[in-house]
Amino acid sequence: MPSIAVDSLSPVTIWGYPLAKAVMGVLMATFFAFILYYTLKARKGREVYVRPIAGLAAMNEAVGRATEMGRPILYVPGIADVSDIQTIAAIVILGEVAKIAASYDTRTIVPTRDPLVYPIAEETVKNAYTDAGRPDAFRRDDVRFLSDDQFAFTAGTTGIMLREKPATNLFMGAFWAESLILAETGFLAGAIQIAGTANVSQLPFFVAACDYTLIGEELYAASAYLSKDPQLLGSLKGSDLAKVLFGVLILLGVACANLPYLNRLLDRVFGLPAYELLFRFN
Amino acid sequence: MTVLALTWQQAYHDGGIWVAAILTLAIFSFLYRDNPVYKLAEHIFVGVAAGYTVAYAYWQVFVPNLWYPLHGLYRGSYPGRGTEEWWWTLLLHVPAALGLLFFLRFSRRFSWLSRWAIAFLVGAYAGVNLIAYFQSDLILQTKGTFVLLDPARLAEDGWYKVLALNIPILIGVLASLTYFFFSKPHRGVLGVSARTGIFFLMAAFGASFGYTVMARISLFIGRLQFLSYDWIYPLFDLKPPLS
Amino acid sequence: MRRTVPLVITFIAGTFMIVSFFFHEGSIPHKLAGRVKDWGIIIAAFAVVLGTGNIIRVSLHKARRGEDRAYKIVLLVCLFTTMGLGLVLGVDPRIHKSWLIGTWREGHYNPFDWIYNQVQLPLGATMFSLLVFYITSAAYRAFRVRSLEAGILLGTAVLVLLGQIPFMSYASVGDVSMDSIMYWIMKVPNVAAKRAILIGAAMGIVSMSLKIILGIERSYLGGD
Amino acid sequence: MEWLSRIDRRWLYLVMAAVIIVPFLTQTTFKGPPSQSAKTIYHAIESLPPGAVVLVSADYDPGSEAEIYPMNVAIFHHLAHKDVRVICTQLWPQGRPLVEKALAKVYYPAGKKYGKDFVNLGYKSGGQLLINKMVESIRAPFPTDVFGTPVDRIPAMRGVESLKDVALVISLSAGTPGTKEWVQQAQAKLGFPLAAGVTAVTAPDIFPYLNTGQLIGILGGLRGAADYETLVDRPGRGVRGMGPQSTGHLLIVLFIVLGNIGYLLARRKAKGGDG
Repeated sequence: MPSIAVDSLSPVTIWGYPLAKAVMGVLMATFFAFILYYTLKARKGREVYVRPIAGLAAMNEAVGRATEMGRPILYVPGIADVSDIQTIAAIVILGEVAKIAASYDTRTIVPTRDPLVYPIAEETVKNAYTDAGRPDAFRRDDVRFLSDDQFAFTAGTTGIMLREKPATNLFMGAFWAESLILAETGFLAGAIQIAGTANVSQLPFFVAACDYTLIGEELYAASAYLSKDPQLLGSLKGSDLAKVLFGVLILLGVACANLPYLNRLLDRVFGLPAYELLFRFN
Repeated sequence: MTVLALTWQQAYHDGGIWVAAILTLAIFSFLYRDNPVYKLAEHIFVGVAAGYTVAYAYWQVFVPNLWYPLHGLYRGSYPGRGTEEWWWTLLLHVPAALGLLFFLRFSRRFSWLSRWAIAFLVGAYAGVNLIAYFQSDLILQTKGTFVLLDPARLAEDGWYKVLALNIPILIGVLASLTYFFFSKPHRGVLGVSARTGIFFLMAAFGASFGYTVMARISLFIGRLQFLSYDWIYPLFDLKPPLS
Repeated sequence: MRRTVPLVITFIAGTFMIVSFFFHEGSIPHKLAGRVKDWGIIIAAFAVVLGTGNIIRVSLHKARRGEDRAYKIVLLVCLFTTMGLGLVLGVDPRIHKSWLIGTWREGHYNPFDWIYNQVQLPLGATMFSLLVFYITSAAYRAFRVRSLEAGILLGTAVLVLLGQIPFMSYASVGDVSMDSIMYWIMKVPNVAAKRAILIGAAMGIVSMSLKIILGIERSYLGGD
Repeated sequence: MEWLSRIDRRWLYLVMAAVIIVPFLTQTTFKGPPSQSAKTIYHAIESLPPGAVVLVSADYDPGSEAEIYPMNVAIFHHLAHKDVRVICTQLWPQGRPLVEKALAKVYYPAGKKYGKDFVNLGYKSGGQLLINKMVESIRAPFPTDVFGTPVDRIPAMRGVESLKDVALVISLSAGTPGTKEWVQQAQAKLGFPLAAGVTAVTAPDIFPYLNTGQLIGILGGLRGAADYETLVDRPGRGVRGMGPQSTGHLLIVLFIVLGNIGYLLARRKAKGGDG
C-alpha cells in the first residue's frame, strides 16, 4: 500500500493547517463532486456513452464457450489481500461474472490466496447464483482457499487448470510473478483467457499470453461495463472529467514550475505564493 | 554421545539438502508434462504451506496482537486501567468479534451476520486506499511531471538535453492518460492522442519484459547453484568455485 | 435489515477512515484510524481457520469420491504435520520454552523450521524459476508483430534484452551507443507510461472506493 | 518452413536449459564496459572524504539473494578499501543473515574491526515509518546493535545522530519497503546522495527517481552486480552469471525472431491461398 506521510513532509501551513492536506482536500472534494454529479445525472435516465473494451465484450462469449463445452470457468481474483482495491474490484467483477455463469448453469471455480478474500468470494458467488435464481447450482467446494504462499497457490491453481480443465480462465486483480505461470499453463490447457491488472510489471505477460487484457484503470471500469448499471456508467464520465482536471493541473504545474515570471506574476496578483499554494502538495 | 549428536545434525542437514534437491527436480519434471511425481510435489507444497500459514498466523498474529494484550487486560497487569493504551486494548474486542462473525457462516440462521465483518473490512480499506492512492499515486505522480527545467540540471547538461528528456515524458503522460478515457469515442484528436498513448504503454511493457527476463534467468541460475554446489559437488567432494 | 446494516457499516467505516486523515497527527481519530488498519491482520487470522477448514473439507470430499485419493491423503498429512509441529514448537528456528512443552528440547533446532527451509522454500523457488521456460515459450508463440503496437512492444523488449548483455554495450548505432538507447527507453517512454497508468489506476481506485463507501457499488454484498 | 510454427514447446525448453546450463558449468562468461549508472555510484563512493559515514540498507530476502547478494558483496569490497564507516540496517527481517554473510565474507578478511569500521544495527519493523524516524534520529529506533551493545558505546556510531550525518545511503532493495520509501521518506527531505541496487523487476519502477536526480545511480539485477564487480575488480557471482544470462537473452531474442518468421510465412501463405 502506498504511503501516507503528509504532515512530516510539508512544513507549509495555511491558517495553522497543513497546506498539503488542505490542497488535497479541495482536489478530493472536486473529484467527488464530478463523480456524484454524473452518477446522479445518470440516475435520472441520461444515456451514457462508453467506448468499447474488447476484453469485456468477449466476457459473455467466453463464459458461453465453457457452457457449450460443458466445462467450468476459472476465476482468479488476484493474489493480493482485501487492503488492495484491485482485489475488491476483482470481487465486484466476480459478482457479475458469476451471475452470467449462473444464468448459463456453468460452474465457477474460484481459488483464493488470501484467507479473508476466501469468505468474501464465497459470499459473492453464492449471492450471484441466488440472484440468478439458481441457488442449487452453487457448489461450496468451488470457491477454495488454496494457500497463503504465493507459489503454493500458483501450483494449486495450475493443478486445477490441468485436472478440472476449465474452458475459460479469468485473471482479474493484482498479480505478480505467477501471472505468466498461470497464463501459459492455461494456454497449454487450451482455455480462453481474459486478464486484467493494474500491476504494470505483469501487463506485458498478460498482453502476450492471454486473449484479452484489461490495462490499469480498465479493471476498475469493468464492473460498470458488465453490470450496465447506469449509475456506475455515469461515474466513469465523472472520472474522465477528473482526468481532464489533472491534465490541466499538469500543464499548469509545468508552466508555473518552469516559468519563474508567471509564478511571480501570480504571486503579485493573488498576493499569495501561487505555486506554493497549488503545487507544494507532496 | 557427541558422535551421535554430530551424526544427527549431519543427517538433519544432509537429509534436508536431499529432500530439497528431490523436490526441486520433481517440480522441474513438470516441464516435460504433468506427472505423478510433480503431482505429489504439488500436493506436498499445498499441504505444507497451509499448515505453515496456520502456525504462523497463530504465533505471529493471534498471540502477540490479540491474545497477549487481552490477557494482560483481563489480568490487570498491563496496561494500567484507564490509561489511553488500556482503551485501545479494550477496543481489540471489535476485531475479535468481527473475526468470530465469520464462523457464523456455518449457521443457516445467522450466516448473514458474517456480512457485517465483510462490510466493515471493505469499507475501512476503501477509505484507507482512497486517501493513500489519492496522495501517493495521483498527486505525487502528477507533481513528478512538473519538473522540466531543473536549473541545476540545466547548467550541467544543457537545455536541449533536459528538454529532450522531459518534453517526451510530458507528451507521453498526457497521451497515455487519454487512452483511459471511457466516455468519449477514440476518434479525431482524442483518437490520435490515445493511439500515441498506446505506443508509450507498449514501449513500457517491452522494457518491463526485458528486465523481467533478466530476473527470471537469475532465479534459474540460483536453482542451478543450489543443485550443483549444495547437493552434487559435496557428493563427489568437489569444491564449489567461489560462493 | 440484512442488506441495509452492512451498507451502513461500510459507509461509516469508510467515511471515518477518510475524515480521520484530515485531523492532525496525534489526535484521537488519527490514532484510531491507525489501529483500525492493524485490525485487518487480526481478522484475517480468524479467516485462516476458515480457509484451512475449506482445504481440509475439499480434500476430504475428493478423497472420499476416490479422486486422487492418495495425493489428497499426502496433502492432509503434510498439512497436519506442519501445523501440529508449528503450533506446539513455535515458528522460530530454535525451540523456545513454552507452557506447552516446558523446557523440553528448549534451544534445539525446530523441525518446523526445517520443513519450511527444506520443503516450502525450495518448492517455491523452483516454481518461481520455471518462469524462465514459460518466458521462452511465450516469446516464441505470443510475441508476434501483429500490429504496430505489438511491434513497438517487441522492439523495446529486444533492445532492452540485448542491452543487458555485457558485450552489447560496445555496440552503437552511429554515434549513439546501445547503453544510451536503453537508458532513454527506461527514462522516457517507460517513465511516462508508468506514470499515466499509476494516475489512471489511482483515479479508478478513488472512484471505486467512493462508490463502495456510498453504496452505489454493492454487488459484492449480493442480493437479499 | 511450416515446422517452425509447430515446434513442440518442450524442444524450446530443452534448448533454453542447455543454453543456460552449459555456460554455467563451463563457467564461460562475457565482459563488457560497466554501465554509466554503476560508474556514477562507484565515483560517489570513491570521492567520499576519509571518515565519512555510509549507511547500507539491506532490504532483501533469500528469494532475491541471487540478484542482490552479489551487489552487496561487491559494494562491501569497495567500501572496505576506503577509509569510511559503514552502518548496516535492514527493513526486511530476512535481510539480516544475508548481510552478516556478506560482512563475514568481505569485512573481517579485510582486517576491518567490528564496531570501529562497521556496525550492524539489524532489523527493525515499521518500513517507511522507520525511515521517517531515522530522519530525526537513528539512535531512537536503534538503541543497540545486533549484539545488544548500546549505540553510545560503539565508536563507529560516534557523531552519527540521524540521517543528516550520513554522507551516502545505499539501498539494496527487492521490493517494498525499499528504495521507493527511502526516496519518499528521507531523500526528499534531506537531499543526501542515494544509490540503489535493486532486482531487475523493480528497476523499471524506480527509474523516475533517476530522472529527478533523487537517485545517483541504479544497479539493476545481475547485470548491475556484474558491473560493480568489474569496477572493483572482484569478479564473483555477478560476472560469472553474465555467461548464462547473455546466452539466455540471445536465445529469447532468437526465438522471438524465429516465431515471427514462422508467423509471417504462415500469413503470406494464407494470403496466397485466398488470392
